[in-house]
Parts: sequence; C-alpha cells; structure tokens
Amino acid sequence: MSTVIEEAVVPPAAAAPTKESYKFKVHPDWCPGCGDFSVLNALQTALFELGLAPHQVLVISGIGCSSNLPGFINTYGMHTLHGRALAVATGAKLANHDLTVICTGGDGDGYGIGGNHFLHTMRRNVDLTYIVMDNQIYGLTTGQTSPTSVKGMKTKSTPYGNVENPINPIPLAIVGGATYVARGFSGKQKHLVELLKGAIQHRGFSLVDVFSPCVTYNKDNTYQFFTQRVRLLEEQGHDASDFASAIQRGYEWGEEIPIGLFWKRTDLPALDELEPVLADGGPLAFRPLGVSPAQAAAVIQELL
Amino acid sequence: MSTVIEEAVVPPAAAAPTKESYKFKVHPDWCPGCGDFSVLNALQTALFELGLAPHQVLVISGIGCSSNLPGFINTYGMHTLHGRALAVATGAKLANHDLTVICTGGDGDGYGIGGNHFLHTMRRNVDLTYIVMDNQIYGLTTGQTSPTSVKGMKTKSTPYGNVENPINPIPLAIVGGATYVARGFSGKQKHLVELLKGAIQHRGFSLVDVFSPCVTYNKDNTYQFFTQRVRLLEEQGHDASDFASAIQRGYEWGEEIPIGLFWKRTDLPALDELEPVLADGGPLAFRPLGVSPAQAAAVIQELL
Amino acid sequence: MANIDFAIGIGGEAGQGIATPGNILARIFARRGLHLNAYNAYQSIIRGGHTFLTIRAGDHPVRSMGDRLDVLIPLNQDTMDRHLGRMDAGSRVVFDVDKIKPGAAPAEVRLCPLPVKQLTAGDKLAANTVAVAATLQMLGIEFEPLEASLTKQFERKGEAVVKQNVGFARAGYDYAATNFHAFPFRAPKLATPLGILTGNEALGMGGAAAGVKFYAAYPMSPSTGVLMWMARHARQLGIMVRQVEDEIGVMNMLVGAAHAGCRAMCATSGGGFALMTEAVGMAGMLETPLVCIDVQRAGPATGVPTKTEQGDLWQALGAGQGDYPRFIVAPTTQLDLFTTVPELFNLCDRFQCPGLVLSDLMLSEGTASVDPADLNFNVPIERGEIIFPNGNGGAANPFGGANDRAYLRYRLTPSGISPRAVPGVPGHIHVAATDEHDEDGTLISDEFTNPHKRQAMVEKRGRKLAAALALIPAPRLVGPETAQVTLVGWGSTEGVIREAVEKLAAEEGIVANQLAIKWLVPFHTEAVTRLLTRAQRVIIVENNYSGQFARYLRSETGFAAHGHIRKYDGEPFMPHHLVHAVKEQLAGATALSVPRHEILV
Amino acid sequence: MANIDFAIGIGGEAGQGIATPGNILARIFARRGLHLNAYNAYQSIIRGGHTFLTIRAGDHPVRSMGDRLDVLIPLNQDTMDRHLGRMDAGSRVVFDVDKIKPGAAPAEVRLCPLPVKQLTAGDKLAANTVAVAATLQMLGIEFEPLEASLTKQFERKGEAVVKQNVGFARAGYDYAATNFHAFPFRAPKLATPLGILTGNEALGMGGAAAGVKFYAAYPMSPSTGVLMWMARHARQLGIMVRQVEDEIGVMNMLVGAAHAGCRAMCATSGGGFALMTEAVGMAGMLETPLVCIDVQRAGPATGVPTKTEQGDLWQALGAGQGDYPRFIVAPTTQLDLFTTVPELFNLCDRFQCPGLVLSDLMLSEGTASVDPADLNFNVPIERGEIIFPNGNGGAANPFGGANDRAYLRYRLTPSGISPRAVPGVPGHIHVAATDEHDEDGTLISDEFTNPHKRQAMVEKRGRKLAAALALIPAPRLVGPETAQVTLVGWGSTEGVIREAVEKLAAEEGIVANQLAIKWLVPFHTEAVTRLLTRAQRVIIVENNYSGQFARYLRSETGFAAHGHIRKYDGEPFMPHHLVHAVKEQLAGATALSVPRHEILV
Ligand SMILES: Cc1ncc(C[n+]2csc(CCOP(=O)(O)OP(=O)(O)O)c2C)c(N)n1
Ligand SMILES: Cc1ncc(C[n+]2csc(CCOP(=O)(O)OP(=O)(O)O)c2C)c(N)n1
Ligand code: SF4
Ligand code: SF4
Ligand SMILES: [Mg+2]
Ligand SMILES: [Mg+2]
Repeated sequence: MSTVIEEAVVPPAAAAPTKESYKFKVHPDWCPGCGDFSVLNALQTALFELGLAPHQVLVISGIGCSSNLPGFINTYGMHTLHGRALAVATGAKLANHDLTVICTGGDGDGYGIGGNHFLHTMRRNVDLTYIVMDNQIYGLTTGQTSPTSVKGMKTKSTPYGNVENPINPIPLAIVGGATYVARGFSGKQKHLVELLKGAIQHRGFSLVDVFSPCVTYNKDNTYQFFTQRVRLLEEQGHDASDFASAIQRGYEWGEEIPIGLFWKRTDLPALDELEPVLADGGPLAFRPLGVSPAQAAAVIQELL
Repeated sequence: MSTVIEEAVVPPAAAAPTKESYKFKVHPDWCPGCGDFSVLNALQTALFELGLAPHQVLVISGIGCSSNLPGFINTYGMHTLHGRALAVATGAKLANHDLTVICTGGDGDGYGIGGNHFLHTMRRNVDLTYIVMDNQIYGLTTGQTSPTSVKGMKTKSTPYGNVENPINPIPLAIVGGATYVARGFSGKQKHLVELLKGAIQHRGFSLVDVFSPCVTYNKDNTYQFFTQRVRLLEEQGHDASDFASAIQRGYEWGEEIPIGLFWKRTDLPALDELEPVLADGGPLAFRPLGVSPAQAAAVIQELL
Repeated sequence: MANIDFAIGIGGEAGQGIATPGNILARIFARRGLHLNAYNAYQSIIRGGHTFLTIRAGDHPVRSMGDRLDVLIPLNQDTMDRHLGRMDAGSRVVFDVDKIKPGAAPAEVRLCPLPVKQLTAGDKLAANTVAVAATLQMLGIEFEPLEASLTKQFERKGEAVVKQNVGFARAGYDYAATNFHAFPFRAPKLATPLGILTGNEALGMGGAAAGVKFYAAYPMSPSTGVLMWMARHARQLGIMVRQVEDEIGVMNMLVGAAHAGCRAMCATSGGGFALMTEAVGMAGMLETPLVCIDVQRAGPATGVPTKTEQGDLWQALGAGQGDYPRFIVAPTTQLDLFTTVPELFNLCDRFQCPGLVLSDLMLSEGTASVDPADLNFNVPIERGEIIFPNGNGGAANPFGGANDRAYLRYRLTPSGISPRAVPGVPGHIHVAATDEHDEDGTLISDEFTNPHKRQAMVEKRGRKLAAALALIPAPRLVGPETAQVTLVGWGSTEGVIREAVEKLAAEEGIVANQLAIKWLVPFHTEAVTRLLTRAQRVIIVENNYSGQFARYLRSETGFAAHGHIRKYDGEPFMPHHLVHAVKEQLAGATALSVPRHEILV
Repeated sequence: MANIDFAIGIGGEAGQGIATPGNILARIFARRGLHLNAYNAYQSIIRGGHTFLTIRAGDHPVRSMGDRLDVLIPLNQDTMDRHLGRMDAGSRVVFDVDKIKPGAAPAEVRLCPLPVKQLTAGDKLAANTVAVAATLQMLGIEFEPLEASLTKQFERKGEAVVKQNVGFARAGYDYAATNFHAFPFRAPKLATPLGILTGNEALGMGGAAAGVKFYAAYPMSPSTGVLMWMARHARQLGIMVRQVEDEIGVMNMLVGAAHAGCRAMCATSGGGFALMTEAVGMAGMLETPLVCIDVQRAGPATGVPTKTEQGDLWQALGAGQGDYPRFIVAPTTQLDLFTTVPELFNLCDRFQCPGLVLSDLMLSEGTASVDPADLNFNVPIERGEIIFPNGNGGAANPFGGANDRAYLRYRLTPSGISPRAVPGVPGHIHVAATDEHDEDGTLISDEFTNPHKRQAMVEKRGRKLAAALALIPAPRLVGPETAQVTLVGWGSTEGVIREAVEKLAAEEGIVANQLAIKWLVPFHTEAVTRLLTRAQRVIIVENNYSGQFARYLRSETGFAAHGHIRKYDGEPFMPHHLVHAVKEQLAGATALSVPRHEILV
C-alpha cells in the first residue's frame, strides 16, 4: 500500500553520493514553472557538491507549497506545522548535532506565523541553514497577502490593495543576529548553489532568502520582474563583513535589486558550541539513558 | 465586595484633568525600589501634560510585573495574556481610533513570547505607544533569563550563565518598521516624560524601551549600573532622522549607553490612516450595526 | 424517488478550471428554481491531481451530493478512468473524443463523445463549454440561459469573443440534439428562481447581517472563503478586515476590538483554532462577546487540508484551561450558517462570552441553492447590557455616567451578567483583567487574594448561561414518532441523514427518524434524554474516528447509543452509506459501521 | 487520632522569608523520620501580600495539610490577625512581642510571646530563628539538629556569624523551656530518616531517571520548579536544558529532539499548554513519543497563577484538532510523580505517541517526606521499536539497513506500531509529515489523495493503544469493600480523600472507601464501571467548578455519581471539608457540596 512512484535502485549507503542520490521517488507537484523547482535542484546540487551523505542530512519544513520540499529530496525529512520549522529544527539539531539540518519554507511560514521562532533562532545562532522561498504570496492557500507582499498589491485577501508595509528579511536578519545572510533568485541557479553551499558550510544560523516566483498567484513579482532587476553583489565588490553596507544594500529595491551574500560573520560561536553538555559524548540522542548510581545518590542527597 | 483601597473623590469627567486624575485607587504592589514605579509616574505625568482625559486613554498590557501597570492608573485598562498586548491593542485601536492606546509590558512579554506581534505591529505602523519596562529578566516568575539578558548572566533558568545572545530592541525596532524608537531609564524621570509625550503624540508605532531595574532578581543591571552609564542622545547632538546613525548608536553598550530618541520618521502614514473604512463615520465601535436594504440586495444579487 | 433529481460530475486536474462550467451549470439550474447541492472533492495541490465536482439538482430540497451521477464530464483521461466504472445504467458520459478514451463502460451507460476539435475549430479552451452545452441539451434546458451566461462571462473580452464562444456552445448543443439521447425527463422550471450560496459565503453574510465591524483571519483551508468574502465586501459594507500574522494575533485582535465595542468575528480551521484557545479563554475571563468559526477539516495536525471531518468537537469543548461559559453551535446547512451567526452574536452579547461555530469543509465549501427571500438581513440585534458613550448600546448607564469609583464592571448580579462599559465612556473607567478580579476589576491574584471572592467570581461567570438554554430551540425528532431506528447526527450531516431516512422508508421499508443536534453548549440534556431513551434503536452518525459526539452525548446524558456509523476518510457520507449501515446494524452484523468510500477522489 | 500528628503554620509577607524557617523545620522533622506534608499558600506578588506555609508532620503517613494548626508563627501583624481566631484549643502562637500584638485568642490557645529584641540583642533578622527554636523546644526536639542546620546555613559567612545565630537560637530555645508549656507529646524519632521532596523536583528527578536528555520550557507558575531543577542539574546529568521564546517553541523543539531520538520532556501550566496543543497533535501524527507536564493552576486565562485547581482535564482531553492516540495520567502524590514519569516514557516510546501528565499547584509545589529507598533511579527503560544507527535502540533493523525504498516508517502493522528509524540511520531515509501520509511517509493530502489509505492510517494510529490498557494498573478501591460512601477523586486529591475516609470512620462512624483514578487515557472503563455500579453511594471530589472529571467519567462509563464535592476557590481541600460535605450529602441536604475555605490565605 505504499506510494512508490519510481522504482529506483538506491546506492548502498557506503558509496559516495552522486547527484542522483538526492533525487527522491516522488516528483514535486508544484505548478509547472514554479520557482521552487529551481531551489530544490540547487539544494540537491549543493549537497552533492559538498559530498554530504543523504542520511546525514535532515531537511525540515513548515507548511506551504515551498514547505513540501522535504517530500521531494532523498534525505531525512520532517514536514512539520505551519511556521514551526525552526523550532523543530533547533530541537533536532541539539539532539543530534552531527546532522546537517536545513530548513525550507515560505515567506508566510517563516516571516508571518513563524516570525517569533525566526527572531529567536537567529539570536541564538543555531547552526541551521534556513532557505526561504520568498514568493511574496501565500501560495498553498491560493493567493493571499504575505509579510513580504509589497504595499498596494492586490491579492485575494486584499482585493483593493495591501495597505501594510512589508518586512525586509535581509536587514531584519542582519540585525536579528543571523551570521550568514544572503538572497538568491530561482532564475540564477549557479549563483544560488554557491550561496547554499556557503550557508550549509557556515557554522551558525544562515538565512538564504530566495526570490522564487509563484507563477500562479503572484503576477507582480514574476521571473521577468526579477530577471530584469537582480544584480550580483559578488560582481559589485560588496564586502560581506561590512555591517552598515550590508544593511544599506539590503534595503535597495527598485530598478536594481541586489542578490548575493550580504552579511557574514564568523566570530560568534553557534549555540551547540556553547553548550558544555554537548562537548563530549557525541550526539545526545545516541547516549545511554538513565543516571548512574553515583548521580542518583547525589540527587537524593540534596533531599536529606 | 469591591476592592476599594482609597476613598477618593473623583473629579467630574467634564473638568480638566489634574495630575491626580491619573492616580488610581490601587497602590502598585511592585517591590519597593522597582523601576516600574518611575515608569508609571512618568506615564501619568505625560498624560497629564498632554491634557488627555483619562477615559479617552486605554492602557493595555500582557502579563508580568510590569504588565500590572494598567491596574495602577486611572484610565481604561486591559490586562491581557502574556505576550499579546500589541495584538489586542491593534484590535482596540482599529475598533475605536479616537482612543489613545498605550501598551505597557516587560521584555519577556514583548520581545520573548510576544515577538511575533512586535514584529508585525511595527511593520504595520499601528498608531500605538509601546512602553517596554526592560529589566532584562523575568520578574514575575521570579527571575529567569529574558531575551535581553546579557550573555553569561546567571539566572534561575541559567544557573551556569546564559549562553544566548540577547536581542537589541533598538536596532530591531528601527529595522522592523517602528517610526518612533526611543530608550529611557527609570532613573531619568523628566527625560522619560518627554520621551513618552513624544511617543504618544507621534502618529504611528512608537517604542519606548525603558531600563527599569528589577531590584529583586537582576543584580547585574541595577540603578547604579545604569546611572553610571547612561548618556542622553539629546545632549550629544544625535539626529533622529539619520537612519544609519540611529542603528549604530543603538548598538552602543559598554561604559557609555545612550538613551533618548534614536529614530523618528513622519513620512509613513499609520495603519488607521490607510484604511478607507475608517475615513468617515467615526469609530467603528460606535457605528450602527447591520446592513441597509440596498446593501443586502446587492449582496444577494451576487448569488443569483 | 418520484421527483426529478439528477447529478452531474465534472472532473479534471486542479488548475484545469472545473469551477467555471460548474458555476455555469449551478446558476442555470438555480435560476430555473431547481434546488441544488454541490460538493467539490479536491486536493491540497494547486495544479494537477484530481478534482471532482458533483452538482445535484432537483425539484425538491436537495440535501446532499446524492448517490449517483446522471452525467459525467471528464476533462481528462484520469477522470474518465476513475469514474466511468461507477456510472449507473441510464447515465451519460460527455467527453472530448479527441483527447479522452473511454474504457469499457458498464451496461446501459451512454457514452457521448464530442468531436470538440471539429465543433470549435480547434479552440482547446472551448471543450468545457461544449460539454456543458451538450449536457444542458440532454436535460431539456433551452439554449438561452447558457447564451446569457457566456455573454456575461466573456463580455469584457469584446463582442467577437462572446460571439465565438456562444457559437461553440451552440455547436455542442446542436450536436447533442442530433447525436445523443436526451434524458427521459426534462429539468423543470419552477416558480421561484433561486440563488446559490457556499457555506463560507453564508458565514460572511451572516456576519454582515449581525453587524460585524471587525473581521480578522489568518488564511487556512477550508475557512479562507470567509476571509475572501469579507475582504471583497469590506469597503462596501464598512467592515474592517485584517489578515493577521497568525491565529494567535487574530483572536487577540478580536478581543481588543470586541472589548472596544465592535462585533468581531473570525474563521479558521482546527490547527488555527488550537492556537487561539488561550485567547478564547481570555474572552471568557474578560466576559467579552465575540464569534469564532472553526471550519473543520481532516486532522490531526495538518491532516488532509482539503478533506472534510467533524473532528474538532472535543477541541472546542476543551478550548483553553479552566472553566468558563461559552456557546458552541454546529449549524446544519448553508442557510443555517447564515441565520445562526446573528443569533449567536445576540446570545454572546447578552451573556458576554465567546461563541464558537463548528462548520466543516463539506458545509463551508459546499454550495446550496437558496431562496433569496430566506436571506433575511433585517435581523434583530440585541447587544445586551452594554454602555456606550453615546448611549446607543440599549442599556441605560446604571451609575449616572460620572463616577468611575462606583462603576463595577464585574458586579455580582443574580444573572451573573454585569453591564459592560466600553472604553471611552466617561465615569466607567475600569481595568479588564485575565487575572481573577474583583467586582471592580481589581486583581485578586496578588495581594488581594481571597478564596471567597474567587469563588464568587467563578460562580458569577458560571451562572450566566443558566438562562441561555431557554433561548435555544431544543432539538426535535424529524420523521415518524415511533421508528425502528433513530439516526442522530450533529451539524453538517443533517442533510444526508434526512435523505437516508427517506431512502430507508422508500427503498428498504425501514421506518427511521432523525434527531439533528445543532446546539452543543449549552446542551438540551433533558429534551435529548427524553427523546433518546424512548427511541427503539439509536444510531449516531458522525464524520470522525473516535465518536466525539457519541462520547459527548454520553457525558451530558449518560445515554449510550446502540450503534455508530463513522467515516474518517476525508469524504462526506453519501445517503447509501447510511442506508447500508443501518441495514447491517438492524441485521445485527455490527454496532459500528465504517462505510467505505467507493470513489477515489 | 492516636498517632502523633502536629502542624505548624508560618505566615508573613512575600519576601519576608518564610521559606527558610519552613525548610529548617521540614528537614529537621524529616531527618527524625517523621512523615511530612507542607503546603504554601502564596500570592502572585514578589514582595508584600500574605504567604502562609503549613507544615504538618507525624509518625504515620501524612497526606495533606490537615485541618488544624498546633503552632502558629506569625511573622507580621497581618498573619496574626488573619489566623489567631482560627487556632484550636491547646495550640501555641509564637510571636515577636516587640513587633506583633495578639488580639483576643480563642479559649485555651496559648500565646507564646518572645521578647526577640532582648534575646537577640536587637538583631532583627534573627526573629525567625528564635521562633523556630522555641517551637522545637515545645515539641520536645533536642537543640542539636537546629544547631547543625544553622551552622550549615551560615557557614559561608564565617564562624562568628554561625556562633551568633546559634546563640540566638539557644536563647529562644531556653526561653521557651522556661516560659512556655511544652506540648503534652514529644515529636518522636523514628528509625528511618526521610528526605523532603516537592512535586516539581520529583518530576525533574523522574525525567532524569527516565533518561530525558532534552528538556525545554518557558517559565510558568506553578511549573517553573521543574525547569529550575533541570537547569541546576543539567551539566551534572548531561541534559540539554533550554528556555525557549514561548510554549509553541517548546513543544515544537521537543518534537524535533524526540524525532531525532532523545527522550524529551517539558512542563508548563494551562495557558502554556493551550499554546502547545497544535504541536501535541503533531507528535500524534508523526508518532513521536514525548512527555508534556501540565501543572494546573486556577483558570481560566491567567486566572490565579499561584493557586491550585484541577481545571485542565478537558483541555488535555481536547488538545489539538482531530483524533490521535495519547496517554493522560494524573499522578496522586509527589513520589508518584517521580515514578510515573519513567513509566510514561516507556509507554510513549512503545506506542510512539505523546504523553500528558496532569499535576497541579498543590502537588507540584507542595512538599512531602520521602524514604530515599523509594527513589529508585534504576528503572527499566523500554524504547520500543526504534532503530538507531549504532543499533542501541533495542529493535533490530528490520530492513537490513541499506534500502531507503524498502523502509516504511508508517508500515501498517497489526499492532499499529511501526519501527521508527531516527535521522542519521543509513538505509531508512523517509519524511515524517503532519499531512496525512502513506506507509512510506509520502503525503496523501495532495495528488495521491486516497480515502482508503487515509482510513487505513487513521485506524493504524487508532489501534495503537489497544494493547496499552493492559499495561496500566486498574484503579482499586481502598477501604472496606462495602461502604456507605465511595469517594472518587483523580490525581492530587488522593491524599486528602484518604484522610477524610479515615476521619469519617474514626470520628463520625461513617464507613467510606475511596477510588483514586490516576490513568485517564486510556481509561479502565470496565473495571471502574464494575466498582462504581456496585457502590452504595458515589461522590466525586474535584478541584474545579464544572465537574470536569465527573463529566469525563460519564462519557466513558455512562455512570452518573450520586453526589459531588467541588472546590474552585484556589485553595486545596482540607480533610474536614470532605467530612462535612459527606455528612451533609448523607443527610440528604444536597448533592453538590462546595466547601468554603475558612482561612483567607
Ligand atoms: C496554523 C495554521 N494556519 C494556517 C495554515 C494554512 N496555511 C497553509 S500554507 C499557508 C501559507 C503558505 O504561504 P507560504 O509560507 O508563503 O508558502 P508558499 O505556499 O507561498 O510557498 C497557510 C496560511 C496552516 N496550515 N496552519
Ligand atoms: C502563556 C504564558 N506563559 C507563561 C506565563 C508566565 N509568565 C508570567 S509573567 C512572565 C514573564 C515576565 O517577564 P517580563 O515580561 O519581562 O515582565 P517582568 O515581570 O520582568 O516585568 C511569564 C513567563 C504566562 N502567564 N502565560
Ligand atoms: S501556487 Fe505558486 S508557489 Fe505554489 S506551486 Fe504553484 S507556482 Fe509554486
Ligand atoms: S520582581 Fe523585579 S520587576 Fe517585579 S516588582 Fe519586584 S523589582 Fe519589580
Ligand atoms: Mg509564499
Ligand atoms: Mg522583565
């Protein structure tokens, strides 16, 4: 009764992964042309190029079109609740800090309902890679305004035009404490692959906000819109260690929109590095349970 | 069976308010020396000096020592749920935009559990004044770490020292979209009164983060600590319309800590100004209910 | 049944646009005065997958999607393959022969292949129009309504396009006349033209009628339709509509708006409601009236977002910590959703507490015909003991209007209801607190703690609803007083149970009656117990796994039903599911029937 | 009762430090082997207000705070005023005569004024020490244990301070010997020295014993003690302890940590639990074992944060939308909290579902004596069918370890339990989804939607707990098999009901027995029904307004109790409340008794 879509032979776990290793038996059911295909592909390429074994990678999402991604990649996956990926991921990462933990989701999921976890996961500098497929719309619920929808945008929940100011994830993440902050575009695969590789290799919290057009519900921020506008920071000599410049460039929005690595710092340890409990003994999840007689005696002693 | 603590004669509503008008029958039950007394007093003074009638003011809080404030001031009050003051306040303000709505609470309430409402209320530029009594600790729950507790701080939940990076509310609010961002100190009454008056008069979302020492549970960030360190931005020629400088100064933390108005912009309309539904007819809450026969007919027509 | 009653199924991929032909057909039927019920089985996917719309119409009340299809319009091969085998004798399958191959059809199913390419000169988009036209022809419906409908649809695109499409339709219509067998009946035209209404629209309209001025929501299937209706009508009706950052924000904003004096409403589904429960309890504690709609979908967790279930009853019953009064109501039809909302607001305002509406995907996204005359917007509005600055709240200001100290927001009254002043009223200053408080609002959770005051406040809130039961109609048996079987349902299953009861009588000679429960809290314990203990055999019908209503019924009445029919596969009951289950239970085969949905949609 | 049994009340303002003398007394009593129960009535205020600690000790199990005080130690005038009038004949009131004026004492209450200034040469902080010393003297306890205790307390401050304080104590002790009447009994010294334990400490220790490696929480009274215990022991025991941004984050982190293979636990109170319910449902859907503790306090909403209640039962029963299996248990004593946690983890791991513990303020913040021998940390650990990379999970890897395609995380098994691989295991790659899924984890909420698969998955999860009931002890009657009255309680009321039963027999000649319910889900319907239908008169005792347990009991058994005793004023039951209520119900005066708390604490 299982849903096996493709009959593929799986390489033995020991063999070095090939690009195919990350392909999953289920084909993505995104709309044809959806930007998320490209993000999935870039992630698969990045994992392959980094030589990470599929079973050592855990991809965690919330709920949304974009959040369906863990179902389409051959790694361990969790498809959690709307807005909660980062909290779940923090738990998973601390439980097994040997895993490479990657979160994927949408702008509504991450910046809307998930905003509080976003804020606090950043300040904790949890060693996660967070990929937000930012289509400036709620896709899966068929087209309502999102926290990144521009002012004036007409959506099903704002038929007369959105009156709210959007958030800007880039400056917000920089100020919020993320230690690797980048923006990519589905239309720039190679560039995106490099951003993702950098993010995964970065020790600490990485945000990669990706313009990933929703071809069905967002008629404003299309492929064409972005293709005309995006400019690579890497080609403009941006210094990703310059805080003020990172923020300033993050605000640029108009005829030219910068993408690339805005901000990176390596001087702050990640949360798992700061927790002495993790120092020795390997992943918590694999340690023997229970307490020793000596530990028990010490605890009981306190009661006497 | 009511709890009337003081038998005070209340001035008739029509008379001009005096400073006494804002005093409430219930005495604050904060610990002697708590910074929150000073914030309460400053708020009462500010309201008086602005000549606002007590019944036209609605003070809304979450839960915490600081959130008890609405019980101690003679205005309308709501003492809501932990972390939810801003959401409740948005509803109340839009329902009756003639009210002056002020939110008061703590760092845990506002930046911890309330973080998502903080983020989104700021970007919407809702016309509220938000006063956070930032004691860098959870007071009411008897002393656990807060999102503004400094790294290394020992609290009941971090007896070996906090390993997380704090958030910095000032830059966060500036980037988050607040249009009036200030920091005060309980030990500087007059200065605080001016900040609050500015905030209340400001049309849009104002944050006043106040160093309001918890004398019982925070032994690090005491009156003395701040008295030695605070410097008035107003005396340092800071230009509150300079975005980059506002952020930069917001990060200063050490032997000298700036307080005052960091950032203000007046070019963004507040949410209620952007909602055509509010344009005519006065507060929503007082409009007649129901729909007219013509409106009903139009709605029914759509079904045919 | 002797009446005229027919159903059309249209299926295809998401994004293939089955909504448009569905809508055209439904409106044409309704305008002729036909009663109608439409249900769309779809998936949580934007493009692709399988979507199947069933439109059933008749000259008598049509309460469910029924059991059979008279016309199948497959827009893709997949639909043909899934459904053809389940078509009954005498039915038609209308399809584009250039695109879709029929398999082996069951006996006496008439295949109606349309040479679409030829009829439309190769215009691919016109296939749906042609199929609709052919269907109408076979049903004996004139061409004019379709022409009018297409004209309206294509108006914006200019006369040429209108003409072209009407031409395609004409071609299909004529082709059917020549090549296909018309049905032995004709779809009649009745005296009163009807409209069509989804449950979500009904909820939005009910809110408008009730005078909702503040509507907030976070999108969540299958409740988003209410948000969309409200957003579309916001400016026209003067309603503040907000999309909020999350459901916690939604419910808290509602409390703020309602406290300030607005009628405030929201809709969500189970997962969103889970996030709201703390703030629903706040409304209970602050004694703030507001209305929250939970449009249930298959759970737990994300579950099956586009599939129906009645799985949130215990969540609603257990919403929030502690005890506090609130109403819970599960309306039974689309029209009932409309009329219930203003009634509920009146109760909430009067008793100063939150009210919860349990709808579900089937009801909220389902479409029903409605007689416009039944959509009474001129409903009574009773706001209870509320004090406004301009005195328009109906309640006199009991304390003279200028003495903050004398006003007691939470005055201990015999009814438990205390006049509430909204912020802005001179002389009524108070604080409304979620901490336990005294009559004047002062916190008694801190230095004024006093177990006697606490007890008095709990009892004050607790006794508020005592008078409410009398204002709520007791459920009544429908059908013969003495029956072999009494089918008990709650909320949206009323229609399908009614049809099953009729079918049992007409086709199986089994005398059944029906008890439809709508008001869950407060519950008519006495009336229900009386009816059920007299019944010969009680079978509870519900759309969930664990028998949430059966357990609740027992908690309130002690009554244990003789049998249960449950379905939790995401699809609604069809009448024959119930008929078959009743038969197997009467035969003693089981006390728990779980009908198996035959069609994989 | 013939046994030795005495109680001491210490009262003052918050911040006045009643904890220290309370702790000194409790430890001295426990070390002598006396059984003990302590309950602190306090307010949600950091300084000021009224705090009242009752320590009751005896040479037999002491299960509640009892009904009377033998010693009152008022540290301020307010305490004297509130409590003096309620002291019984033969009791002592020990107070600082320089600071506090006694009012008119009831007959035969002995006032024991201490000239503190004179005894301590004006050292104000020493008043508490002097009062404790005098109390011990009157109880016939030697001076040495107090000396030892003070020495330990002041050690850090140097020998001089120690000496000084021991001197003050000595002065108080001697003063009492000379001036006050010793009690007619002496506090005995028993063979086995005991320790003292709060419920929250017991929960933390239970977690440690169970092998919890991940503990997360957001502070919330009265559950914060668990967080504090965990934080203090984190490094020593190798537990990851996190304070999270909110309760939503807590439960979601737990799911992540538990999914990755840790035993993960959290504690909160009702309002925090309300925020967690959506994610508890996620654990149900992902089939992830974890344990969540709800330490109940008086609700609704913020309620009375420092007062007790059993008001979250229906919230726990209705947590999250839809149906999913989970355990709900309400342990009955502090020791039971300790032993239950590892048992619950074994069940959750075995059945792969969440487990909820319902504690309450009285139990969690209350203190009990405990025999160290009963604190067995060497408990069985059963992790069920789990697959770890290093094979330490106990379950063999059923698919050979190297075929992702063949591994079915949600395999449909007869038991409903499917072997779960944690991330990191080669050959077991899968996605765990909150959307409904197929055996291999693939979503069936979108294009693969299939009502039959959905039904099968609901049933798979649903049947998991079938085997669980047999692993859970059925509740048993305590007391005479045939009795006039059967008192039924759940969770923390076990102790006070037991004492009431004894009191009814000893003092009123009423034969009662007791049924204490601990496991709520799954529920021993058969066993409980059998016991209750045989009982002459059943009275349900619970600490809430609406009879949450009574209603739940009825939903599971159909059984309606003959009477109810409820209390919802924030304070726990005292034995005499129950005795009085039983008497009035036996006399036919009422079927619902609501005892009135006599002391305003
Ligand atoms: C608690 C809760 N609220 C609402 C929803 C409904 N919901 C599902 S996806 C979604 C938004 C999706 O938008 P986004 O995160 O931007 O993802 P996209 O579909 O655009 O990729 C919403 C509101 C839900 N599943 N859970
Ligand atoms: C949902 C919920 N979680 C937790 C609590 C418990 N709680 C009450 S106040 C508080 C923190 C108070 O800290 P802060 O907001 O900084 O205010 P302060 O007391 O320091 O002024 C917490 C965690 C609660 N009331 N509700
Ligand atoms: S709706 Fe938009 S975001 Fe979703 S799959 Fe389609 S194109 Fe992508
Ligand atoms: S605990 Fe701290 S914050 Fe609370 S009242 Fe006392 S000093 Fe103020
Ligand atoms: Mg999106
Ligand atoms: Mg604080």
